[in-house]
Parts: sequence; C-alpha cells; structure tokens
Amino acid sequence: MSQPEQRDEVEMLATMLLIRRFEERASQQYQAQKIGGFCHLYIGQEAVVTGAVAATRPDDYFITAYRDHAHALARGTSADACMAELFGKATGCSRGLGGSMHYFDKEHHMYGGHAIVGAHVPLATGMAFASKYRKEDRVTLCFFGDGAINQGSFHEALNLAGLFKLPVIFICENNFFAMGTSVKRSTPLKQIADRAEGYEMPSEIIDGMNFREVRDKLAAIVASIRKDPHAAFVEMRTYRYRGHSMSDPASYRTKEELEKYRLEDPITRFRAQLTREGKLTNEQFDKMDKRAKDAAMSSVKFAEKSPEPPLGKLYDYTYANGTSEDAGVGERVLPAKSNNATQKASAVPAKKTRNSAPATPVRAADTAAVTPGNKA
Amino acid sequence: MSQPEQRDEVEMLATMLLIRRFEERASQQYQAQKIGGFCHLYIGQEAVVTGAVAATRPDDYFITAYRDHAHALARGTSADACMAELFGKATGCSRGLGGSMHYFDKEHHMYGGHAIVGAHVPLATGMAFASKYRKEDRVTLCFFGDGAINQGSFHEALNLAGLFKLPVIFICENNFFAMGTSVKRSTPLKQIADRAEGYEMPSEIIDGMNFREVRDKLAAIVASIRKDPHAAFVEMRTYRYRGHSMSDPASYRTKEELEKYRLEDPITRFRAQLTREGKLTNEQFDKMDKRAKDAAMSSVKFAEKSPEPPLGKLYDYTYANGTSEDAGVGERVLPAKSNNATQKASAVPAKKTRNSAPATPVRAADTAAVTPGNKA
Amino acid sequence: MREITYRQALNEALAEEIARDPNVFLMGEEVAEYNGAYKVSQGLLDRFGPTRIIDTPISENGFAGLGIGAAMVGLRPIVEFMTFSFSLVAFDQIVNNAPNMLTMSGGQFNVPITFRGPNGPAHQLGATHSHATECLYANVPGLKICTPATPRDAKGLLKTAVRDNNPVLVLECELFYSHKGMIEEEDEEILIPLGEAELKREGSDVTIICYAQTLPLALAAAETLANEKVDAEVLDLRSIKPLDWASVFRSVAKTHRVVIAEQDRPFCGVGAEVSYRIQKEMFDELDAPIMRVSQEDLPMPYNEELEKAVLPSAEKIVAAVKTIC
Amino acid sequence: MREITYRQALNEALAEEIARDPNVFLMGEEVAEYNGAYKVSQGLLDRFGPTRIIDTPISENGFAGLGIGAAMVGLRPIVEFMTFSFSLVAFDQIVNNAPNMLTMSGGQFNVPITFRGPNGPAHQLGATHSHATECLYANVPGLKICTPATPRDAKGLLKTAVRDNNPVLVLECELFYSHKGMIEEEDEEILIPLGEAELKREGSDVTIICYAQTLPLALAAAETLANEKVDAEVLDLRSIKPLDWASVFRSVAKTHRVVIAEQDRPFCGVGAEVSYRIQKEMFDELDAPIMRVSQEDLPMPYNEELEKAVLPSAEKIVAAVKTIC
Ligand SMILES: Cc1ncc(C[n+]2csc(CCOP(=O)(O)OP(=O)(O)O)c2C)c(N)n1
Ligand SMILES: Cc1ncc(C[n+]2csc(CCOP(=O)(O)OP(=O)(O)O)c2C)c(N)n1
Ligand SMILES: [Mg+2]
Ligand SMILES: [Mg+2]
Repeated sequence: MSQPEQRDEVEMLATMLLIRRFEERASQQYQAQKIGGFCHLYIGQEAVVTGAVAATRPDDYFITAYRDHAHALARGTSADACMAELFGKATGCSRGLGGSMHYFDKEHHMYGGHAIVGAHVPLATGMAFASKYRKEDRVTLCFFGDGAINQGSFHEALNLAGLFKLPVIFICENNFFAMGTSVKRSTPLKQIADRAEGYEMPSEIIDGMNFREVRDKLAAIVASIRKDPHAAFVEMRTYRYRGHSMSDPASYRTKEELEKYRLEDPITRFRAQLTREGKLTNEQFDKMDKRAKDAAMSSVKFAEKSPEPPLGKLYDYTYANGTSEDAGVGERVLPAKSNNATQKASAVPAKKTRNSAPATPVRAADTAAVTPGNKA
Repeated sequence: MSQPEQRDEVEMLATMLLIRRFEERASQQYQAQKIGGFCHLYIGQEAVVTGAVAATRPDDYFITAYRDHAHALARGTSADACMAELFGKATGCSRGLGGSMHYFDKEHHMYGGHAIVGAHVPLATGMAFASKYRKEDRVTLCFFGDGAINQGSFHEALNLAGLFKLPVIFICENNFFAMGTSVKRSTPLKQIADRAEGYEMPSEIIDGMNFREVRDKLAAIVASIRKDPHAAFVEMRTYRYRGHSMSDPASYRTKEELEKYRLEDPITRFRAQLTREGKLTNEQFDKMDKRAKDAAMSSVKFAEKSPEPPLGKLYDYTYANGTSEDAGVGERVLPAKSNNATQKASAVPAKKTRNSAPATPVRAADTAAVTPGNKA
Repeated sequence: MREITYRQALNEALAEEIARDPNVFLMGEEVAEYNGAYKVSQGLLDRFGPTRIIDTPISENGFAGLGIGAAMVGLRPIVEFMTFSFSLVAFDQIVNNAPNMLTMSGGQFNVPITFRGPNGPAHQLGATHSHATECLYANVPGLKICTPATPRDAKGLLKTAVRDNNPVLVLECELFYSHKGMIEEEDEEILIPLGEAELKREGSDVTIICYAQTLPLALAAAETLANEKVDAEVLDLRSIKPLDWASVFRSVAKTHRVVIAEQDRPFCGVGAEVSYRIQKEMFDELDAPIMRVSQEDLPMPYNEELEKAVLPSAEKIVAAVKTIC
Repeated sequence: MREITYRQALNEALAEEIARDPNVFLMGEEVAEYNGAYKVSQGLLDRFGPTRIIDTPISENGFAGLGIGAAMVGLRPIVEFMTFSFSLVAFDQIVNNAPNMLTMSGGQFNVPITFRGPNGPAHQLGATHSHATECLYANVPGLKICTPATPRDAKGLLKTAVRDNNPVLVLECELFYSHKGMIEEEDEEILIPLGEAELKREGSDVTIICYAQTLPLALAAAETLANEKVDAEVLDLRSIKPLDWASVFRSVAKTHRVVIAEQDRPFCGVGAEVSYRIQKEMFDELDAPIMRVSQEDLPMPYNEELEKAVLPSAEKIVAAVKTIC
C-alpha cells in the first residue's frame, strides 16, 4: 500500500475517533440539559459511515435517518457546527432549526438527517434519479436502520430504484434492534439482505465493525455503479453500544451480548490493525485521540458562545424566495433572504400591486393572522 | 371422481358463466348510462376466483380490490344484488352506496370491494389475525392485481403476515397490466412470485386460466394453512379481455396478444375438458348459459324496479349506533338503525341530557351546520 | 378520590377494557416488551400476555390496516401510534378505510377501533415530530376525535372510545403524561361520553375555549386576567368530533366574547370551525370579534426559544383577551 | 384570444414549462405511454421523450418522495397524482418532507416541486375516490395551494407553480377537463401569481366566495339571485395558500354579507378559515352572519341522487344567500 493510502487510513481512524468523542461529549451535554429533544448516538457503528466515506467521492450524495451525527462529521461538517446544532444555535449545521435528528450540510453533500423512519429512502431515489437525469456519475448512499425495512416507503423506493436502474446503494445499518425490538421480532427474514431479492437487486452482507471490509466492499459496488448505473443493497452488521436514545436504558439486551460486541469495537480493532502493520504508533494514536477530545470539548464552547437564531428567520425559512428564473437552473444554493418570503414568490409581473397583508396589524397573540408569506 | 364432485365442477362452470354474462350485461347497461362511476370488468379472469371458491369453505374470508363483481357473484351474492348496486339502488349488495368498486356482502363473507390500490391488503392481515386470535381455522383469501405489489401497504402487510404467521393467502391476479402499464414497466422482478422471497414466504405460480389447477393448488395451500397457520403467496397468471375500465380502449396491447389469450379462455377450456370427460353435454351447457343470461337480464329488471336509497339513511351509515355493550362481543351484524346515529353513540349514562344540535334549525343550504351525529 | 398521573389513568383504562372484553387487544410499536415508548402500557404484557398486547414492526400503515380488518370481523383493536406524527404514514388507512367502511358497505361493516397515542408538539422535537393532527382528522366524516387534558378525562374518554362502535381517535397530550389529577376510586367506572365539553372555570366576561395542551394555558391566562379584573370562563372541549356546540353556545350567550386557544396550526384549524359556528349561530350575541391563539403557521423549529414563539402560550391568550375586553 | 379546454390549457402549461427548463420533468402513473388517465399529458411523451415524461408504478409515496429528493438537488419535478384521493397514501411525503425541508435544514434545501392532478368529488366515484384535499394540505406550513377553475387560470397558475421555488399543489377540477374558456394566444405567456383572487362577477348585495368546482355554482346562483333583485359579487379565490385576504376584505367592505361556497367537507374546511378571518378583520362591517355551503359531513355515497344531496349546489348557495339577504 502506498503512503497516501496509509495516511488516509490513519485519517479515517481519526474521523472515527472524532465521532466517538463528539458523541461522548454530546451525551454529557444532553445530561446537563444543554441539548433538547431526542438524541440518538452512533457509538459502536463508526466504521460503517467512515468506511463509506473512504469508498466514495466527496460529491456523492449521502442521506440518512435521525442517527445522523456521524454522517455529518464523517462527511466533513465541523464538530462546532454539529454541536451548535444540538444546542439549537444559529451556527449549527441546520442553523439551530433542525436539531439532532435533522442535520443537513449542503456544502458537504450531506442531505439529512431524516426522522420519520423510512421516509428518506424515496428521497434517496430522487437524488439518484437526478444524477442519472443529468448524466453525472455520482452515487447516492442511503443509510437506514434494520427497523426501516418494514416501512412502505422503503419498499416503494427500492422497487423504483430497481426498475429505473438508479445509481444508489441502500445501506441497512443492521444493529439488530429498532428501539427495543430485536430484528427477529420485526421481520420473518432470516437475513435482511434477502429482502433485496424481492426487487431483483444485488445484495451483500458486510461486517460493519470492520472499517476495511466496509470500505473495500463498498468501493467495489460504487465502481460498478459508476460504470453502469444500478441499485444495490447492503446489509451492514453492526451494533450500537448505547441505548436507542438518551432516555433508553436498553434493558432489552443482555450485558453479555453488549460485552461480546465491545470486543469488536471498530475503533479498537482498526487501531490494532494499523499498529500491527506499523502504520500507527501509540503516541500517534494518543495525539489523535487528544485532538478528537479537544475538538469535541471546544465545540461545546463554540456552541455555548454562539447566538440563538433570530425569530424573524423562521418566516424566511418557511418559503423560499424567487422563482426558477431568479435562481437559474441546475443545482442552486438558495439561502433565504431576510426580506418577506412570498411577497416576491412569483417573479411574474403582477398586474396590480396588491397588499395581501391583513387589514389590521398582525398581533403576536393572533397567530392565525400570520398567513405564510403574508408576514406584514 | 365421484358424482358430487362432478356436479360441483359443472356448478362452478355455471358460476363462471354467470360472471361472464352478468358483466357483459353490465357493460351494456354502462354504455346505456344506467351505471355511473368507474366499472372494471373481470371477463377472462373467471377461473381465478371461481377456483378459489371451489378450494375453500363458505366461511373463509374473501377480500379483493375494485375489480370485484366476480368475487361477490362467486361467493353467492345474487346477480340481482350485484346489478342493483351498479344502479345505485337500495337493494344493492352495498345498498347503492358503494358502487362497482365497493361491493360488500357480509352474509357471504365477501369483505369488499376496495378501490385504493393495495390498501385492502393490510385489512386482509387483520381478518387473518382475527381468525388466529379466536383460534378459528378460517383462511383469508386476499386478491389484488399485479399493480398492487408496488404499494407500501402491500409490503407492510406481507411482512406482518409472515412475521405473525397469519392464515392468509395473498393472491396476485397477474393479468400483466395495471391500466396501461405492463408489468415489465412496473417492477424489475422477473416473476412476481419472487417478491415473496423478501418475506420468507412460500409462493407458487398458478395458471389462472385453468380452473382445476387453480382449485387444486389452492386447496393444497389452504389445507396446509388450516393445519398450521401461515401466510402464502400465489401468482395467478391470467388475462383480462376488456380494457382496464369501461373508458379504456386498451390500445397498449396488440390484437395478437389478445387473440393468443382468447385461445385460453377459461370458460371454453373448462367446458371442453368437462365435455371431453363426458361430464357435460352441449345441451346442458346451452341450458346453463341460457340460465346465466337470463339471470343477468332479469337482474337488470330487478335493478331498474328497485328503489333509490333514502337520503336519511346516509346519516345512519356515517356512524354506527351503540357500544360494545349493546352489541355483545364476537362477530356482530350491526345494521345501522334509522334513528340518529350519534345521539346514543355512547351507551354510558350521560350526566345531563343535552341537546347538542345547533341553536338554530339546520338548513339544507348550510351544510356545515350538519355536524356528524348532530343531525337535527 | 385519589391522585394519579395522566399516564396511569390511560394505563388503567387500557387494563380495565382489555380485562372486560376478550375482543379488545392493544397493538403498536414497543407497547409490549418495552412497556410503551411513553410507558403508557406498563405492565400490560405481564398481565395479559402476548396474544393481547402485541408489538409490531415499524409499519404504521400496515398495522393500522390490520386493526381495521380485525375490527371488520368483530375484534375491538386499540392501536397505539408512538406519536400521531407517525400516523401520517398511515393516513390513508385512517381516512379512507376506517371511516368509510360503514357507508361504503351500506351499513354492513362498522369499524370499532381506537387509535391512540401522543399528539401535538412536545418539546424540541422539530418539524417532523410535532404535528397536531386533530384538525386534519376532524375533517373526515366517520371519525370521532377526543383530546383529554386531565387524568380523569383521559381515563373516562379512552374507556368510552374503546366501547364505541366507530373509529375513535384518542389524541393524548405528549407533554402531560406525568401530570397529576384527582380521579374516582379504582373500582368505580369512569365513562365520559364523547361530545361533552366541560367548564373547567366559570366566568362572566369572556369565554376561553380550549382543549388538550391549551387547557393549562387557558387556566393560567384566566388567573392572570382575574388579577386584572377580567373574569374568564374556561371551556375545555374534550371532544373535537362530535363537538359539544350546546355548551359552546351557552357560554357565549353568557360572556359575549370568545378567545379560542387551540393546539394546532391556524389555517383550517379547529378554532376556525368553532369560530365559524359561533358567529353563525350567535351572531347577535357577539360583542367583539372572535380571536384565536394557535401555533404560528410555520414548520416547528428545534430551537427552544423559537419553538416557544411558535406555540400558543398563556401570555398570548391574555393578550388576545385584552384586544376584545 | 382563442378558446381551449381546461385539459388543453394544462397540457400547454406542461409543454411550455418542460420546453423552457431542462430541469423540469413530468412523472406519474400513466402520464407517458397512456397520455394521462385524463389525457392532460397527451402528446408529451412523443414530444419530449421518456427521460422527461416518466411513467411510474402505483407507488405514490415512493414517487412523491423521489420527486422531493430530485428537487433537493436541483431538478424541478412535476408529479401527477392520478387523483388527489390517491395522494393520501403519499401524505407523509407531502406533509413532512416537502414543506419542512427548508426550515429543518436552516434554509439550505428548498423543494421546488409541483404536485398536480384532479381533486375534489367527481361523479359517482364513491367514498374513497371523492376527496377534496385542499383544507388538509392548507393546514400545512410550507405548502402553497392553488385551485384553478377556468382554462386560463389553469394554465397561468400551473406555469407559475412550476417556476415557484417551493412545493406547490395544483388542485385541478376533475369535472372540468372538458370545460372551455378563452385564453391568450399561444405565444403569449400567461403567468398568474399565486395568492391572487379574481372577481368573476361584480355585485353589491352579497359576496359569494368560491373556488374550483364551486365557481360555476356560484355564478349560476348569482344569475338566479339577479332575477330576484339580489346583486351578488362572485370572488374566486384561485389560491388557497397564500390566500388573497385583501381582495376578500375589499369585497366584504362593499357588500357586508358573505356566503362561502366551498368544495370540501365542512369541518375545518377552507370556508371555516375564511369566515374566521373575515369576522375578525371586518367585524363591524358584517351585517349578517357568514354562511357556508360545503359538502355534507358524510362519506360520499355512490348513488347519484345522494351524491347530489351531499355536494354543494347553486340551489344551496341561493338558499344560503336568502337567509342573510
Ligand atoms: C414512521 C415512524 N415510526 C416510528 C418512529 C419512532 N422511531 C424512531 S427510531 C425507531 C427505531 C428505528 O430503528 P432502526 O431503523 O433499526 O434504526 P436504529 O435506531 O437502530 O439506528 C422508531 C420506532 C419514527 N420516527 N417514524
Ligand atoms: C393508490 C391508488 N393509486 C392509483 C389508483 C388508480 N388505479 C386504479 S386501478 C389501477 C391499476 C391497477 O392495476 P392492477 O393492480 O394490475 O389490477 P387490475 O386492474 O389489473 O385488476 C390504478 C392505477 C388507485 N385506485 N389507487
Ligand atoms: Mg436498528
Ligand atoms: Mg393487472
């Protein structure tokens, strides 16, 4: 293996460490009630998304469910932006409006963070559809849990992707539980990968605790899709060390089971591999780990110091300004402007100027008066 | 083969003929604008539901989609009640309120007639669930088209039925088209039966143009389910000779294709078999056919003479009266009574008598005043 | 009398109805082995076993439909949605199958099913998880909808819902599971009819109509207003459909002024219907326009302060009352 | 000027927008090879080919979501529902994904998608196939909704919808595809802004507010009333969200009497919201209660006479006007 690749591997281990330390810190901040809502940790599953990043280009499309911190971090969203999002701050990757379950980062091609189980799987087919429509060779990676495969939207999306030969990899992160429901109690399938047979789709089972296996097997699938667009299904066998969310004691599984999987910790395992191969010293690792811890710690400081998103912004984010004519065609970055959202919702020349605001001034107490786009 | 079975077979051919002649008559009445809404004919597919009836007990649960005339007729609903339903008359099997797409006949265990593609498949799992819950050995037969297998509800229902080992047979009537969409353009599957593999469910492909094959293969599945409840999937290969609905010229398929399938006409084929085996003379057949034609013809007269459903009934059918306490437990026949529906919606003793009707009398012109259950 | 939580009240209602009628069963995600995501079904699996308390995969459309099918042949399912925000993936079953069956079948098949679970915005769950679905479902003929705000109402309405021969939605308050309230002794049956509002505070100057999570806001607003010599009456609708118009009109006839504090979004919300009916039936009785306090018409933001700004509050109710008193 | 059908108007709008912008494509069941269940997309496959005009399996939830995902990365899909009654199986995509994305992503992802297709009761299609969905979707922040009733409005609103950078629902009138109307020459662009009502008849005694399939009913009612010396103004909302409150209030200030003729079901319907806003903003201008004519709150029956009884009609509008004039 050439030097750059070795560096890459150490870098990827650093990413896994950053995810781990970031989430440990997030967990602590959640317990300190600095973070609201639901919060789902990825700890234990780091090799999956990190391996996927290593197997793809930065402009490939990534989309996942609500257990999404790692997907953003692995794609390059800063720990600062991720922590600030948990704090609901304006500097968060979703400007404090999305929260833990709704991370987005357009710049890094991270298309969310989606909290309705299964509902983002059709979105992934749409992104893949767009690549094919534009004759780009981008591949879409769509992550979801073992619980999502029983949703109708999963089914419809896979059938469409198979039928239209869309360049998308459906990656089931099978951590064997959907909340407290073991996968044995959610589907009659002996192995999840077999579900792909209902769509005439190639499938593979990958050890999701093994970074290199994830990377190499995904890379092969990605290469075949770039050559000839089609859909593929992957079952990643992995494990989450924490409860489903912060409030879940995870008493539905045994200590022994947890301990067994701890022995396969993807970080420990990959570190040992690299050390054995002489690619990483203990000193280097400790330095990396300290850097990850520092980044996590300073992300908290960043989040604390960051401003709250202003109320006025909300109205701007409910409707996008302008029309296709303003925005041009193709992929657009369309930050909402701070002025009224729908007053110029149509770029067409209105025949008469018309004030569509209510006759009396809007009072905060009468919220029904605030019709979308008619903010006075 | 013993005499009774021979008689049964001739009877079943008579049923197929009744379906055919009934629908030919319905088609004519539709063209004469005696029938409203949508109307989907089953002509060509008669062996499927007739074979299913021959393979099951009268108390097994049947449920299907909107192409449902045959399912009612085969189960024993009279041609009169079926035609009256098309005419929207009070004597119809759904009292004129359902129409062609929403046939129901509780007495004959025909549970509809459902017009949202795929949406009745979960209902079928519920009926099968109830059988198992009550430790009955009834089997549910759920019919749907090749177009329905791409709906989320289909998927969720099959997963649930597989997981809970529910006594249900999912019967896909694959007539190769969903409206104008050939099955090749709706799913990447080479054969529909393979979809069952995504649910670890046994499946079979049956020649749906061959009455005996349908009956015998289904009978074997039914027997195995009665012994040990589980779900099964069947792909019936069949063909509809008419357009999707009355307004469809079916120009998406070739004359040659249609002619090819006409040679497999399930009625002609079964008749020839019985004749060859000496079980049916031409004279007997002609008599039977005349009986079918007469029944269809007189059903039109019956429908014409029948009264329209009274407007008042509508309110009674929006909400059922009473509570579980009135109705007792277990399967109930609960015809709506002709008095106000929700005034006694709760059998609990109201603390005070209260007139929940609006303060001013209800005017027909102000329909919003007619709150459900508050009909004055 | 004894004090119990809203959660316990629901739990007792479930246990009593499941014990009473062998056709009643509870089905949903995590209701059995996990004892419910919000622990409403705590202990039920132990007591009634896995044929009566049934865990499902994450297939809301599938198991809602399963329940409807089971109800068509005589069972009386209670289907829990982990939250009603997730009922949106089962919308077609709830809207097209459950309430239409009786009409479509010409009166042959009624559907005695209870759909229940938390509804309405909770706390910082974001846009996808904060839906108040009452006005969406209230539009649908054939459904009944209740929205208990207290432990007693929760128990009494849920029990009535299970016994009703129609599809009933019991929309629970996601934020109230730990709220406490007084309730009859355990051996006394509480059955509260659907379609009966309750005066939660008497007053003479203005009627504040509320339900579900706006009840405490309305009561707090009434307290504040009392200090400023405005005597507010607080009417808790409890049921959205059927709605107790008589009680609404009676109160309006007394106070001549109305503020509707609703939990849902404004456009075509519950308060829109209520205000239409009041102005129509009581036009000459009204001394001022009817005012509404609802959510802002915006997707729910995660940020805590912004979420507060979007939600109805006691302060907003007070301000609305002051514009007309 | 030239006369074309409502169907042709929509067809022209589609063709023009697809020709104009390579990112625009049309997707749905039977839109391509079959030329549309209602023939709205007639000829488009021939003209634009299968990459732009795309047939789908019967997977509304799936292809609605596909469209939203494609819109997130820069395409501008037009998604046809064969009817909006079938959009209920895609409800979660339309309600939770399309309109929430911009907020949830902090402004990063807008979703320029058009959902279109027939909406509202047609003729004897029964309870499952007769939904008027406008009030359900109007409750959802982030969506825009228009309801063209004439060929010109259909063309102008659909074109505007496709160019809008937000999710827009174009709810077409299932019964009007063959209606004819005058329209500009083919080479003149018709773009009608969302949120602009149109006075379809001037009058001074009462305002009849209508939209979609109630427009001809309102106009017919106005004719009848004219014979009885009641001069009715007919205001066609055209857009439900945003709604042109200024035009509504202007007309009310003139006539002081309002009847709302709506296509949907009454409980939490569009007319409820409109009546709330009118009484609130124009309380002192109203000389009589606002009246509504909508569907009866019943599942739609198949029988023709019963269906008529459930639907709004010119007679019902006339009767409502007479109660207040
Ligand atoms: C449609 C829907 N139903 C239920 C939920 C609640 N819920 C959130 S996560 C979850 C479990 C998902 O498990 P899985 O797909 O295995 O993902 P994991 O949590 O293991 O990453 C459930 C039931 C939801 N968000 N959406
Ligand atoms: C959810 C939904 N989408 C679309 C339709 C319109 N539709 C009615 S029948 C049909 C085709 C169904 O084909 P298939 O399932 O093969 O049954 P067949 O008509 O061949 O019996 C379609 C698209 C519908 N009724 N429901
Ligand atoms: Mg999982
Ligand atoms: Mg078919």
